[in-house]
Amino acid sequence: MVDENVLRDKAKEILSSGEVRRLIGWKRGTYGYEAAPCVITDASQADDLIFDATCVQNPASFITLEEKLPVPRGQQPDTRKIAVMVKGCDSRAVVQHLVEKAYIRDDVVILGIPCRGVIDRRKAEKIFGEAPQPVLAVAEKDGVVIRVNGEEKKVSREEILADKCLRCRYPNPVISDYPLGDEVEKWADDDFSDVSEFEKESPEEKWAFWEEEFSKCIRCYACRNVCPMCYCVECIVTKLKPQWTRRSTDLSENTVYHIQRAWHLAGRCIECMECQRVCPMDIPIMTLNRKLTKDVKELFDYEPGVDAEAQPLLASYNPQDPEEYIM
Amino acid sequence: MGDYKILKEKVPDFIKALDKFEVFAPVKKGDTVRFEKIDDPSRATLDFSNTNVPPKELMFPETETLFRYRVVSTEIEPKVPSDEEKRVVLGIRPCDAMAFSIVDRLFGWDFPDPYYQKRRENSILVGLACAEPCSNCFCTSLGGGPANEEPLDAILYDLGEFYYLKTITDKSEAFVSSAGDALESAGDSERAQATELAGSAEKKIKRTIKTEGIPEKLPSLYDHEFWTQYSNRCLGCGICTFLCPTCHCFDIQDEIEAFDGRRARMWDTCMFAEYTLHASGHNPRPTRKERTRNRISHKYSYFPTKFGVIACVGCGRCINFCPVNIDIIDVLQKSKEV
Amino acid sequence: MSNDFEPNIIGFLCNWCSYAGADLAGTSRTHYLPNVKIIRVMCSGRVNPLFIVNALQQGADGVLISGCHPGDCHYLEGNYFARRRFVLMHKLLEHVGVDPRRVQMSWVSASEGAKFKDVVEKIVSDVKEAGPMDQFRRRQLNW
Amino acid sequence: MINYRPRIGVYICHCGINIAAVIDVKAVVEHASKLPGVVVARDYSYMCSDPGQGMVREDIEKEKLNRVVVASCSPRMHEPTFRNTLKDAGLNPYYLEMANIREQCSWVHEDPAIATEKAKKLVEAAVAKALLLEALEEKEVDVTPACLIIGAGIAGIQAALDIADAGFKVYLVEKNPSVGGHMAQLDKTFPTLDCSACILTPKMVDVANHPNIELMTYSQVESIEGYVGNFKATIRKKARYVDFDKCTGCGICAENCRLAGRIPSEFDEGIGYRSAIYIPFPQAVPAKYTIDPERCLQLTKGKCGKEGPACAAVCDAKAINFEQQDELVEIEIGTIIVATGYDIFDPTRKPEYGYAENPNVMTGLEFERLVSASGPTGGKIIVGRDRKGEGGFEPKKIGFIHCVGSRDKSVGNEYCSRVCCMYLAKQAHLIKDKLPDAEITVFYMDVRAFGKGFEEFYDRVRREGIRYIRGNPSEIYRKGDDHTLIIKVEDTLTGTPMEYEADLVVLGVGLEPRKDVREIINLFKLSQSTDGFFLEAHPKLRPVDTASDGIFLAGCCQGPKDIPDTVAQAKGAASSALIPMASGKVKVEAQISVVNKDECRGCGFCVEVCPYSAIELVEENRQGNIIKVASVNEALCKGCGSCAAACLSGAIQPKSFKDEQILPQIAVLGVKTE
Amino acid sequence: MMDDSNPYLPYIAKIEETWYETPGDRCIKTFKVNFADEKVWETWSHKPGQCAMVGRLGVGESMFCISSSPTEKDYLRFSIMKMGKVTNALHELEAGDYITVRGPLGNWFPLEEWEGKNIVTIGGGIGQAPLRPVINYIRANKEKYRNLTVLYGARTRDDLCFQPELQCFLEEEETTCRLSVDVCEDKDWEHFVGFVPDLLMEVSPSPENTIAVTCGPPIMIKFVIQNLEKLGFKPDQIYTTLENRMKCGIGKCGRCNVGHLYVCKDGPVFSYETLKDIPEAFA
Ligand SMILES: Cc1cc2nc3c(=O)[nH]c(=O)nc-3n(C[C@H](O)[C@H](O)[C@H](O)COP(=O)(O)OP(=O)(O)OC[C@H]3O[C@@H](n4cnc5c(N)ncnc54)[C@H](O)[C@@H]3O)c2cc1C
Ligand SMILES: Cc1cc2nc3c(=O)[nH]c(=O)nc-3n(C[C@H](O)[C@H](O)[C@H](O)COP(=O)(O)OP(=O)(O)OC[C@H]3O[C@@H](n4cnc5c(N)ncnc54)[C@H](O)[C@@H]3O)c2cc1C
Ligand code: SF4
Ligand code: SF4
Ligand code: SF4
Ligand code: SF4
Ligand code: SF4
Ligand code: SF4
Repeated sequence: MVDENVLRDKAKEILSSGEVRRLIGWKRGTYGYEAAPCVITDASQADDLIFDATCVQNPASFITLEEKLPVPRGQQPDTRKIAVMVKGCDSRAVVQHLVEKAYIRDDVVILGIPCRGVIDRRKAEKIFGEAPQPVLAVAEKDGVVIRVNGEEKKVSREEILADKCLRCRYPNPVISDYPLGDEVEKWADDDFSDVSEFEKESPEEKWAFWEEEFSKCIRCYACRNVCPMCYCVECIVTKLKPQWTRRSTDLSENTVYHIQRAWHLAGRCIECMECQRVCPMDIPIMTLNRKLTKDVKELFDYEPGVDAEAQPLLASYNPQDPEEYIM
Repeated sequence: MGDYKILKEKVPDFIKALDKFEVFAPVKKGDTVRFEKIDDPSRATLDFSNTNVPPKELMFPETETLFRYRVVSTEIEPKVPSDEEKRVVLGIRPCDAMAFSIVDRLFGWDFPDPYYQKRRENSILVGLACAEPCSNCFCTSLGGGPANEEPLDAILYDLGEFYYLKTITDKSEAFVSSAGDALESAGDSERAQATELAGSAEKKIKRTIKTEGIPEKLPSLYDHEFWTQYSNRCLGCGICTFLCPTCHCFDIQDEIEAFDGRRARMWDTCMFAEYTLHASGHNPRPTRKERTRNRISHKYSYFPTKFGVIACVGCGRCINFCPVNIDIIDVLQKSKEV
Repeated sequence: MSNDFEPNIIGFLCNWCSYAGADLAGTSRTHYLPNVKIIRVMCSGRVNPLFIVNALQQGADGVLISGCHPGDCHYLEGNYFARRRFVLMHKLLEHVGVDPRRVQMSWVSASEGAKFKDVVEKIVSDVKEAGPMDQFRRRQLNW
Repeated sequence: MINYRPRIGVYICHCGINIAAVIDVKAVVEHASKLPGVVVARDYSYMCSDPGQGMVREDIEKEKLNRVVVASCSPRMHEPTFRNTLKDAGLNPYYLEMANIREQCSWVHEDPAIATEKAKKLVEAAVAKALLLEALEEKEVDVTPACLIIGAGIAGIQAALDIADAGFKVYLVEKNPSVGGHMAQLDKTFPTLDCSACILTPKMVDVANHPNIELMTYSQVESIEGYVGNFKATIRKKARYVDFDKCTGCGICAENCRLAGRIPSEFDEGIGYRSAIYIPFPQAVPAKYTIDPERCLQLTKGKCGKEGPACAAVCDAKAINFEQQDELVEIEIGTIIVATGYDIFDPTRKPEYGYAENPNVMTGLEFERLVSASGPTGGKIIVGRDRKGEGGFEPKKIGFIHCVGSRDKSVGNEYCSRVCCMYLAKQAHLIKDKLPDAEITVFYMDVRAFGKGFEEFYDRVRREGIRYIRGNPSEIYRKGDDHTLIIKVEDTLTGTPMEYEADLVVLGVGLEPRKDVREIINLFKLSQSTDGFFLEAHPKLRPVDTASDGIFLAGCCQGPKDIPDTVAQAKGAASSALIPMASGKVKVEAQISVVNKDECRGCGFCVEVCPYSAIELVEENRQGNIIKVASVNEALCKGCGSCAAACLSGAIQPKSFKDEQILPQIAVLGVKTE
Repeated sequence: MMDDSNPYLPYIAKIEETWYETPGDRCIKTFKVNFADEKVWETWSHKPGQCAMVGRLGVGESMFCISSSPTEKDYLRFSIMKMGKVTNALHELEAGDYITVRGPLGNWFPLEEWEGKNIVTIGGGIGQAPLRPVINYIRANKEKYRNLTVLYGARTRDDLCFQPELQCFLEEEETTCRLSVDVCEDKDWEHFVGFVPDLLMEVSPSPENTIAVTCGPPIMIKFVIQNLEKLGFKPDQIYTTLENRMKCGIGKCGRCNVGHLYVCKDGPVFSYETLKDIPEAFA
């Protein structure tokens, strides 16, 4: 865990050095159980930075969200680095970005934060109700201390941590320039039992489940926009030439959208769960992503976002790859 | 107008009795609530905070066919809703209802929009007064309130064992008369309880914004850096607008299947980059900064300038659902300070 | 499933092996079922797995992808990529509840006209059993 | 996106009755004529014929067609034909799309109604794609005026001579120390009975002396890269441990070799012996000695006798050099001919014939050496001699067995080897010539005497008193202690089981792909047909081409054949290889991938998948920001499209097979015909 | 106006004639069309500057200005540059094909108000299309107006639209016409070489009782307005038309707004007086 003052000091140091053009981190939100991601450009703003168990968002998403505006003639583009604060899960996004050459290692300054888990807003609301004031929460080894609506309480991890944290395999950043705080012990593992359970259902049951879920989707594309791995210049989902998916919302287009996106995340999804978190319609997007994560692991012994030197999964092969179902 | 009550267990009977109408009511799927056409009365719920998707979709659906055609012919077949499709919408929150009176101005302006208007005319809106406003509700700042009646035809109050139903317009009498046994009459005591409920609910609303001066101030912030504080973290997802009961932007696209085609309109949002992208590649709103500015300014400056009313009802959805805590009250407050 | 259901299946065949294999079945006058309609691609590696999804959406009841045997790809390794992609997409579709028999892949070489027939018979009978694909077909709903 | 006004012509071919007998052509025409963009739809008995093509040309002119759809046979057959038709009419040849309604419709479906419906759909899909076809430019690259020929059997020799005579450089690479291949081993050749050596050796000498031929014997191709017109090859010249230039070929070394006469000679199929330093046979070309590094004592043990290597001691030319190293030579060539020949079937795989146990059961090729005047016995028919050439006997009863390892599913060879019937007839005749009293019986399944003069020859042989019995021997075993063999067979004409005695059995072994065929496949990226021989681009119309441009096949590596056919094919391959070299230019693949730089995110997935390393990431100025995007090398890309399936945003697309061209096909085929 | 009850329903119009104004990738093609149902003319009336949504069933529609003047009867003209999906699809069409027309939409140049004044039109490229009806209207009603000055420029000589008409203007006594091209290798080009704003300065029309109307690429409009102000034109003497992406054309879909104005409904014709306080107008 990290002392916020250490974090702020580091941020100030980096920002005032002039080597970075922006720093991405978290600041206190205006209400509720989630912090707000923030982008700061000046050391004077560094005191807003925080890190605690409300910092659920993945700041790596904002690296690729930055628009590259046309550079006026005669001027040079600002090629200074981007600094980004990352938890363990977030750091995998950076690694995967590097695998995919979204930027080069020298373009980023990584402030790695060991993490004991972040809370799930939906779970917390079920326990404590809505929180009109910003909540403070600190994850500890044996639970989460949370200050909500004027009271301080301690809840077990299982009750309140985000699902991703309850199966976190990388609580410490897998890549970092400035590790902030002491490494934490890994406390969980992922057996994909949720996926295995779902796999057991019959095709009819599976479809019945997805039919209901997909039909809810309003195609706001928040899941795509927030995803650190969805940063294509032109996304096939909204592309018109050719038009793979129509904009109209119905079960067919929605289903295809979800399959398309899940497919595009195969071997790339780093399980930050942002997509599912942001969905206003509570669609369990991770049930698709995790299926692929599991299969990719089992079939190809591959895990994205852990090795910056790795080859992209679907741009490589092994002559011994499984041949299931092939006649 | 009339005062009635419906025992909670009779709600399904009540819905069943409305068989001359298409009934729309909130339906729960997991933790999400959304209006749906009710065929099985037991699916309707009146126990919810607010629907995820506002009931604007009932007048202005996510995707709607404007007309159909055969690609090879020159005939077109409009798909305007018919006069016969009478509907009752049960359980609209007062804020969402108020949004209709705002959006009405747009759809009624100059070229009336027959699709929207036909559905509005065909619908009887039965509101549901709020007892427990959500923590980000700020309807009172925009002239609304937990039991605001404009433009409802009737309103329900949850009074424990039963709902108190107050009819407001002549239109509502038509449907009340068809409801039969499910309705009992009510009187002053229920009315008083309802008023109390509304009063106490109003007190629970914590968030406010003073809107005076904002419409005038915003245009002066056109180039102001303050927008980037927000736009930098905006995902450009459009949740805030899709789920906004007053946002009404749409796209029109042709879709063809073999030789059959339709021209349809579907929700669109000014938060999408493609929204203003010209065929030439030029985009007058190239970054999220311009888009964030447009959303807020449209609601709080452009719309009031043009139509005399702020295009926001304070339902709190954009605050609740924005994944990155872009909080419109916060934005407006800051806009006053800078 | 009623027997009179005639599945509509789209086949993506690589030009060098499988398309040639299908041609050989023709030259050898090997009769087989007409349900599979072929789209020629140069290599099975060209088949974007999203073509499968698109085909199912557009109305196909099944999709066949066929390429050269591993090691025999005219373009050396296209079929290895195709295999990886296929296996994963197959799993994904299965997870969404699409009957896995609808989507199949085969290795058919230019000399395996007879095998092509077998592959066709197999997928047709499988898809027949799976029934019409109407889960996310692009329907004319509300049109 | 369509950005022109489509004017499509659709042409439905009857293919005589091949299509028209099953498919209602008129109905398909009717259907096609109503499709969007179609301005004419016609049918004709043979679209590929000149009047058929003329019809298309005329319509292109008169109807101002800008896209053409031909529904006929497989595009693998006639796409080039119709492309040329378009080109002749001044239309870009890539504005053609074909619907395969023969191989994949009329020939495989019986029900006319169903076949007609399917044909309609296929045509519809072709039209949907045609709407989106783009004009492609056929680019040309310069051709290096040199050819690499691998294998110097008669095929390689003949091809080399033809090309060299045409004035182009040839690199002729032979694995063995001498050129000549199998033909050099043969005695006389059927059906004319000319002496093999007499007709071959002059050619062998010619290749060695031809100014345009660089002969590289005892050499192997290590690697190959590039594309038609511009290949680069690395050749390993194996160390002979004999200085090529100094060796005079006198042969004293071999005589003095400590292993002289102890090593079975490959050339003599093991019935003759050689030294560790050797030339394969007296007429070998080049007549230069080679030390067998696997047998030479000096090379394997580090020492040879007490006095050191005898060969070196006796060589006056001081040509022997045990320090010699393999040499790697890089060459640049424009075309390649693969002429690596065949291996014979190994009869130990049919143990019932007792080949391994009985020295008097021999293969046809061994017999060729036996009967050859230059062979180990000097042409005397003596069986069972020892290494020193002593002992042995003259056979009296001789059996010849057809189809050993051919037409035999049990050993995995379904094909006919084409030469065995005739070489056995030839060999039977040769025995009759030398041992007129011998009793000769030939056991056959069928006699295939299809070549020019074959049947006549077969007749002649039978008239010579050679007995032909129809039957496939089930077993051959030794009768007693002497060399008498029993051939168990059922005469299938009479149905009687019989036993024949013989003191020599010659197995008519078939021809098989070489054991090392995989190496060549990997090197040149060739394909194999089911029989294991190299696959030609088309069995009828492109029998010497491979799937790879600029690489051709000659001789038995493509399939069993006799010498005339081998030579014919070699000449065919030579002329095919000459085409690009003579024209100096070659067209490169036009259907290559293109990158839409505005959509590329520079992830490099495509770079990783491209099997030809045709893509690289290059810097691009996007409105003042420097980014990296993919860029395709047009000469290297083969248009496989693997990159397109790897690219998430569809930024890279193979021309003529773009997503936007395939999706409409899917859309059409997805709609059911009810 | 079209079907009063449903502003989304287009008329079907038949293409009578087409021709290219300019060549190249972004060529401009003019479509002369007539309503399939002749009765439409009974209710149809448009004013110079107004627009219509022109489309193709199965593809979509886009907003184009009606480039024929109301004084040209029994047909409508649209000059369309090939840009994206819809314009590409329209360019495929030829005489005999059908298109959809929905309009007239938007406002128009207040030509009545301008009676008795000098008129200067300043066009660039395809921006001449909305000016064409203004010019032709004035030419057809010469008596009501004073001097007409037509300034028009394009990138190259080939990119000038309506060339035969330009020839007329050049020859006509009562019209002053000056042309310009940005680049010119052509020796017999006797007109101005340079940008339109510079041409304007060269001609330097007097602001006295004059209205200036300009249309062209945004950057050109920006400099033309700057120069007009330098010449002494007041904001209310300067008119322009804006273009933005639009879908509905009737002030509903929301995408064409500049500030509180809907270009499709409140425009496309604006006086600079209105626009000068709306920064987004020139974004
Ligand atoms: C017993 C027998 C009798 C026959 N009798 C007759 C007959 O009477 N009449 C007739 O017409 N035909 C006869 N044939 C057929 C005849 O042998 C063939 O048609 C002919 O030899 C084919 O020549 P080729 O050049 O294709 O192959 P080969 O003769 O096999 O030559 C191939 C050459 O390539 C070389 N090579 C192989 N791999 C490589 C490599 N990787 N790198 C470099 N070099 C390589 C080999 O060393 C060899 O020199 C007979 C065949 C057999 C088995
Ligand atoms: C019944 C039958 C079925 C067959 N089936 C098959 C099959 O299924 N597969 C297969 O591979 N092969 C088959 N064949 C063999 C095939 O027909 C031949 O291999 C092929 O046609 C040979 O082509 P060609 O050009 O050598 O001769 P041809 O096709 O005979 O062409 C020679 C041309 O030269 C012209 N000509 C002749 N003399 C002169 C002259 N003096 N001046 C000018 N022009 C002249 C002729 O008019 C003719 O047009 C079959 C043959 C027959 C008879
Ligand atoms: S965030 Fe949810 S509603 Fe929005 S597109 Fe994604 S899945 Fe659909
Ligand atoms: S869905 Fe696919 S194409 Fe779209 S942004 Fe994500 S990875 Fe890129
Ligand atoms: S798909 Fe979801 S979990 Fe995976 S990387 Fe994207 S946002 Fe994170
Ligand atoms: S919901 Fe939030 S992140 Fe999404 S577009 Fe609106 S303001 Fe931006
Ligand atoms: S099409 Fe094939 S050869 Fe060409 S660039 Fe793509 S992967 Fe490489
Ligand atoms: S895979 Fe696609 S996006 Fe990635 S570098 Fe290649 S072309 Fe560009």
